Amino acid sequence: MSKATFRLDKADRSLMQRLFEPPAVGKMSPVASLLAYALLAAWSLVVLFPIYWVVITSFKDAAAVNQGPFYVPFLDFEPTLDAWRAQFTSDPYCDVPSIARQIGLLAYNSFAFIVSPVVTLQPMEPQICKIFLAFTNSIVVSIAATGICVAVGAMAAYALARIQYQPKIGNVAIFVGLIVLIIIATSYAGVPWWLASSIALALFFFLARTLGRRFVLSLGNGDILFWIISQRILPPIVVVIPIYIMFQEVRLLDTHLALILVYAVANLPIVVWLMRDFFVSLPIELEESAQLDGASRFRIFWEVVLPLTRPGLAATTLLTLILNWNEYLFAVFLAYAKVQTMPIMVAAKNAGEKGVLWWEMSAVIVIMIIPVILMAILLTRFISKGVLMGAVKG
Amino acid sequence: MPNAGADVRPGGTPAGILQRESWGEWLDRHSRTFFIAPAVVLILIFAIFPTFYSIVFALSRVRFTGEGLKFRLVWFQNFAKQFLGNDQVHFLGKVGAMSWVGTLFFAAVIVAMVWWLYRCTRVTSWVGMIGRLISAAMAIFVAWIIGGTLLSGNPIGTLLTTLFYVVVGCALQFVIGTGLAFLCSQPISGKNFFRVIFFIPLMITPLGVGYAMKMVADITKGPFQPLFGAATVDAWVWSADPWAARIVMMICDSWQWIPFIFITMLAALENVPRDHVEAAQVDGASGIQIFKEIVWPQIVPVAVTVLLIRMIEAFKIVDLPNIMTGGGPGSSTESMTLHSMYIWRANDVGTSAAVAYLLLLLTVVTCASFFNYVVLGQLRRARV
Amino acid sequence: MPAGSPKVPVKFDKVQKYFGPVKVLEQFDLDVAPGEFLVLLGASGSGKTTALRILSGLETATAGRVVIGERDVTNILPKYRDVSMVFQSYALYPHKTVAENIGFPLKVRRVAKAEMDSAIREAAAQVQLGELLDRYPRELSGGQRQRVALARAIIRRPSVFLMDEPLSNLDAKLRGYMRAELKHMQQAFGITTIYVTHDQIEAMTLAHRVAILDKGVLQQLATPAEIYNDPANLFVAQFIGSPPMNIVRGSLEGRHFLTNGARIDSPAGGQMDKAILGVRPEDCAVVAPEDGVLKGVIYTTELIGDHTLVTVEIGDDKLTVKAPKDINGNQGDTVGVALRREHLYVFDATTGQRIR
Amino acid sequence: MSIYKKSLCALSAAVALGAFSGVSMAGEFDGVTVNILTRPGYVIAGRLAERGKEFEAATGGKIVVTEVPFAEIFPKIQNDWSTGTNAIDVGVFAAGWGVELDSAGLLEDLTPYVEKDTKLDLNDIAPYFRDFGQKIGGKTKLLMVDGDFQMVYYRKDVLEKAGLQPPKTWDQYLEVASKIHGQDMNGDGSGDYGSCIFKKRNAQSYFAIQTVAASYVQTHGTAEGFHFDAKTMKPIVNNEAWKKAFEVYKETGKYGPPEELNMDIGDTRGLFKAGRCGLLIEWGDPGTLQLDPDAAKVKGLIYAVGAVGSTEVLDRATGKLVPVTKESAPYAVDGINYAPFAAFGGWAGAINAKIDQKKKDAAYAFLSYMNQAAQSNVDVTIGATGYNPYRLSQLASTDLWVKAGMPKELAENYLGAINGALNNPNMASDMKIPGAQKYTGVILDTELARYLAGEITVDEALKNIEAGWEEVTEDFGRDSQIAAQALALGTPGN
Repeated sequence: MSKATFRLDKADRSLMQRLFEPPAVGKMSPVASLLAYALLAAWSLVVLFPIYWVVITSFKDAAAVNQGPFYVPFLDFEPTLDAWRAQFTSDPYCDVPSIARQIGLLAYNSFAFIVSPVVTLQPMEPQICKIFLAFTNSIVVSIAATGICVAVGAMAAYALARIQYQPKIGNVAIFVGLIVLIIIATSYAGVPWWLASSIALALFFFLARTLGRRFVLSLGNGDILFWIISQRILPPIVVVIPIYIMFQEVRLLDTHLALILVYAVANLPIVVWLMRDFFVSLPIELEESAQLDGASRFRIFWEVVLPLTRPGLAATTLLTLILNWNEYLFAVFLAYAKVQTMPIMVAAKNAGEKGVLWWEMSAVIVIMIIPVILMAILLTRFISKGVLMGAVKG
Repeated sequence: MPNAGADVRPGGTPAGILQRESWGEWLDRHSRTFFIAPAVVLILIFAIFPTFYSIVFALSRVRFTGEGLKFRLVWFQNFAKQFLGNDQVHFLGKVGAMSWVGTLFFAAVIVAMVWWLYRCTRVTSWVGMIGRLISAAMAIFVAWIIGGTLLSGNPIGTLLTTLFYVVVGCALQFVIGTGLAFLCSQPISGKNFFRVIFFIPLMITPLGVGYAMKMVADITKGPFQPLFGAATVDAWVWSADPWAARIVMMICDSWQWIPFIFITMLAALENVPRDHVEAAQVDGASGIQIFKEIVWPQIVPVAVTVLLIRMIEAFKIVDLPNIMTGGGPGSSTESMTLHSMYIWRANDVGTSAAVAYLLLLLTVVTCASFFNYVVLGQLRRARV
Repeated sequence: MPAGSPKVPVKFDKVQKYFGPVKVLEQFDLDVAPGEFLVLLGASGSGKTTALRILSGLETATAGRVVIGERDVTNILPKYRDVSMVFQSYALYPHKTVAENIGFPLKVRRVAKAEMDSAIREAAAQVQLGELLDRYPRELSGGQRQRVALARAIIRRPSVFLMDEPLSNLDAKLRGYMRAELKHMQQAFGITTIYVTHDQIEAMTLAHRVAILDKGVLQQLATPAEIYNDPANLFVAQFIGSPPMNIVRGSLEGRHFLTNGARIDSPAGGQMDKAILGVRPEDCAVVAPEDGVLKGVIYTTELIGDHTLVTVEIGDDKLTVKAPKDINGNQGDTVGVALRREHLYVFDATTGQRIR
Repeated sequence: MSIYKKSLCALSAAVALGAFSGVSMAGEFDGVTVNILTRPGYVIAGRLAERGKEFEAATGGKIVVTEVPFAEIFPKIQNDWSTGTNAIDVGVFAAGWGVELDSAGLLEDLTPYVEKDTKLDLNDIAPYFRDFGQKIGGKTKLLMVDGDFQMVYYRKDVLEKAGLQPPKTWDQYLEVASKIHGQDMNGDGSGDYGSCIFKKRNAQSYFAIQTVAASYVQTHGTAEGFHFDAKTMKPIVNNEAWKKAFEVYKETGKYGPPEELNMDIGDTRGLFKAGRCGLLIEWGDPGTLQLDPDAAKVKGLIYAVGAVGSTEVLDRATGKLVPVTKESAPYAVDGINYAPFAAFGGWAGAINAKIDQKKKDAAYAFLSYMNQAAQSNVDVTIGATGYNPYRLSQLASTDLWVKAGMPKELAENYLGAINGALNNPNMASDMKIPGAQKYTGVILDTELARYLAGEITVDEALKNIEAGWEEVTEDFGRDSQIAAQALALGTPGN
């Protein structure tokens, strides 16, 4: 029997230990905490400096920008508001009465948008203040897209969490075959697209009903989930051109609907992925008891499940809203005039002839960043509660 | 007592219990499909269909005419152009005669791949083997290009530039992000303040980040102008030197994406059970030993998942190179997405779709291999 | 038997602990003799775990001193206190095998591989884990996991064992078996052990002495027998024993306790108009109404197996009486209750203090 | 709902309805909206919007100007019009791009409109722009708003201080640049640059290289062209002339700002207005830009050189450089062959052929309004607009420019240079055939950028350009390209 006692006997705390060892559990040693604060402060400087630089550039004028770097307003240079004023004066239609008129128009449009499902909005008054148009477009598009995306995504996530699906691999193969046929027909054989797709759809249901019976191999929920989430891997550049052509066919280019649908699909994988983990972590007994009380699946989803995942839902909605607000690539391809969003506005500011108007561009960037930073602060409150934790572990 | 004489409602059974089904009940009966249908339909129309449609573009030359688009099927000419034609230098880089370093590296990679494949034959089914063969083929091809261009002093093309952004970028971002997360998980006051601040860059529009970084990195008028000395006539400039431009591009991209890794790793660190850490402390482990032995093994599964997600996003980099250097001195900072976008601008839709498809292929193979051999490996080993 | 490991006393000296404004431990004084098995007993939130954590170093005392052996360890890291602890959740490292878990304390001390392996095998043998060494914690049962935690604690022969309700997650049968194992092992090693639990049976069976805590205040420190038979106050009296001690309110005059019209001669004298008489169910008996000291109506009868518990309602008090299993009282009968005089306890109703 | 809320709703509804009726002065184009797409910034779009407001006051027609980045104008217009989406009615873009749109039948023929138009005074437009700029295939398809060609500018004070003559050939350009490089030209103590040329990729740098190459390659008048062999459509790029031009272009980098490879036209203008550049290759704008408030340091100091030529020219048969002689360069002037390059051809407006007639009339009326001397003479003198002179009345007298604040001597030099270039029979025309944007904007620009960055050698660059151009020609069909080239370079006046 080994009698050696393995003991860390301890002389009084040497200087080294007093410096490098935490005095007690739950505290940090002086050197460690000093180092930690130094690094954290350094990194927050790295994070905040570019934002600070953009903000002060928006208060500079041409001379202040070109004559070399000035760092501190009031000390190095006289801040002026003309970059901000220019946003609203350079465009002849940005004076207050016309903006009031346009707000009225937007109110009317959003009312029309909600009431009548026909979604191509009444064209805004033709000559419109560019910055105002871009801002409202961005708001309308990102809110609508987030709404659709979260609604559809949450339903799909709930379905994948609770309902078992076994789509037959055979049927999937037929469907893919039909898609290829449609494409070949439309692009090479010149068949109008709606004719080709309706025939294909009819053919698919017919084949699925008859042939589908005999297929044995089937996919499970896991495969469907992986398929939805793997859409995230698809680089947007691959699909942008075909989507552009598709919208052209149906005359929907440069409309809010086009952007809303595309943005919704772009962020669907994230919503499904995040929401599925919230639904899976819910105790199933609650739903089963509601089922026993005779509630329909929709009612259960609406009244039992959603309220329970409110924090998760809020975090996902905010995240999607921010991602939609920042989208640029799709907007470049699909938005021409009427639907220009904020990112396009910033890009357009770049190609000035008289040298890049850094001050005006900074002003537009600041206008664009403010709502995002507010949303980000809200979002961290959710994330800090480990709301997104489930998803990452999944 | 059921009233025997109940009148039989049309369509109702004699027992008069099953009335006509209200549309609500019908909807509920089919709720199986209605829940998932919208998502599936949307993805089919706006993701799957365009992906196939894009194949048609990649396989043909497209001309804009009065009556819409004219497709001329040329099969794989657009793709071949990237590898053989005059675009080869633009896409792969100048694959000249390989220096001895290049050949050494290339040979080493081949040997490693063959040995890895041999070792796997006993482990997986034939499907697994096919997957491994594809990954190995891709790895050898990339190694050949690296050997031919990078290690033999020739300029690299957009393929390697994209890989540089992805591999080196993600590694740098992972190390800094995890370090920051570790710092923030320590018992220091003001943690929430740092958490909010560090989160903001991720949320700013990439476009805004691009311009902000262009301003900050501007040698002549930007904030670092004093560092580069009074703009002497022949001062060194990062935007003129290919590798410097790539590194500056990667640093700016990291500025935006480090917060993503920071937030997720912080969540992982804070989810390691308190008991384990305390038990280790009582057992006499020092801070470093606790992290190495107890905390790190438990967050590795989350770490590899986060890294995979970040890699998927990294492949899509387009805003920064486009704004800051318009593809950089020559085409040195051009990512594949940008390469495809510039070609689209010249309305050469065929080649643009071809390059986009090559990017899709590269992304899928790299991410799938990373997922199968690293992520699943970690998850299986650390069966928590 | 592994003789020779030094037995070490432990001392809490006026320890106080605040969590912000909340006072969790109040002037806590405790002297643990070397090699003693002391149980800290109390309901949840009584501060027993906090006391243990302060001893282990995972919490620091707001005031007062903690001494292990002759060293004041109040502000010293856990690793220098030479204590080992078994957590309620066992705190096993999921990514390490059983052997790695048990050997971890030695690994961090950079003990040579060979020596570590033999120590691991030896510790595992002591807790009958011999053949599970390369399994992962998730593959073990509750009992096995608990024993791994135990092995990890004993492997380095610490000066003090700390145990935080280690048996609470086990099923009843396994808990009984493990209690015996624990007691035997502690006697064998003779290492000073401080065991925290809310289960009084564990306290009674395992402890040399029991320290009962309530809301951060030490109620009584005594051997199990004393706390059962000689409770220092009403709290201890009611806390120990199941079913708990009956209490009857009334007044104390001289040597007699007046309640519900009955005069019971009490073991303690004194003049108190608000007093409480305590009697354990096994010290009462159901007798005919006329010759019982107290008279009441049978409220319910519960057959436990080897005995029956009869609840008698007297005025607005209820007395639980332990009666033989074949008693034939039905609900509603009036009966008398006889009390054994030497097992009566009188308490001051206001302070709860025992009146001797 | 509280009374307050109800009234608010009523008010906003009323405002919205009010907006609809578009009550404005009943005019000829009441209720008609013309959507114009052009490049951003006050330069082109801003002026159009302001003139648009005046046009709306006069005729009721609403002008909506939309801005998209320079590189996206052409693809967006081509997609919009070829697919019939018609979100855009008028495109204001480089005259050269009009050819490709016309080949797809997307441009409205403006000849009937011009004949009916009394206020236009067609003949006042300089011959080159009237026949080359506005005409495609013999018919007027565009209306100029700006006449562009590239010239070399020099800091008069800096050259005089160094005792140098303005450069006449590209070799002299390099010599002058090297001598004054590093001198302090704006009194801020730090050294400045001998020459500033915008060389950033995807930012019109491919025009400057053509300005340099034109004088080496084109010797027998505008009809000869300097991109393709008229008969076989084979690119005449892979030869010593273009090689020399590439090398000269790269050599200027030695005397330019270190950041030149990442500077677009906006950056270089910022530099020369701050007085940091000795020599420039630019459009007509520096003439008027130096009058801007933030160009105080260089006001009246930036003079134009009519054209810079070369003493060696290309012998097309051998592909070698031969010294200038009567036969090799008939239009040479005392031994130097000049070929001023009409880079970009100037901004011009074209109308979408597939929109309804009312919109076409309104669009034409607006473009004509912009083009008429009354308006354009004012616009060209304002530095900020970036419109350069293209009408004879603007080039004849200097008083128009002196009134705009330009010193007399500078006005004479500026107009002299422009007239000299316009009337030069060997003027090099910008490429005006289908695919022009891809030939130059993508292939030439990318290979040039990669050569300047040292990624590839000059021979490789020229070989890539030649292969790239051949491929584009194959794409459009060699014969149709030959026909288009013949039409584009047809002798003026037909």
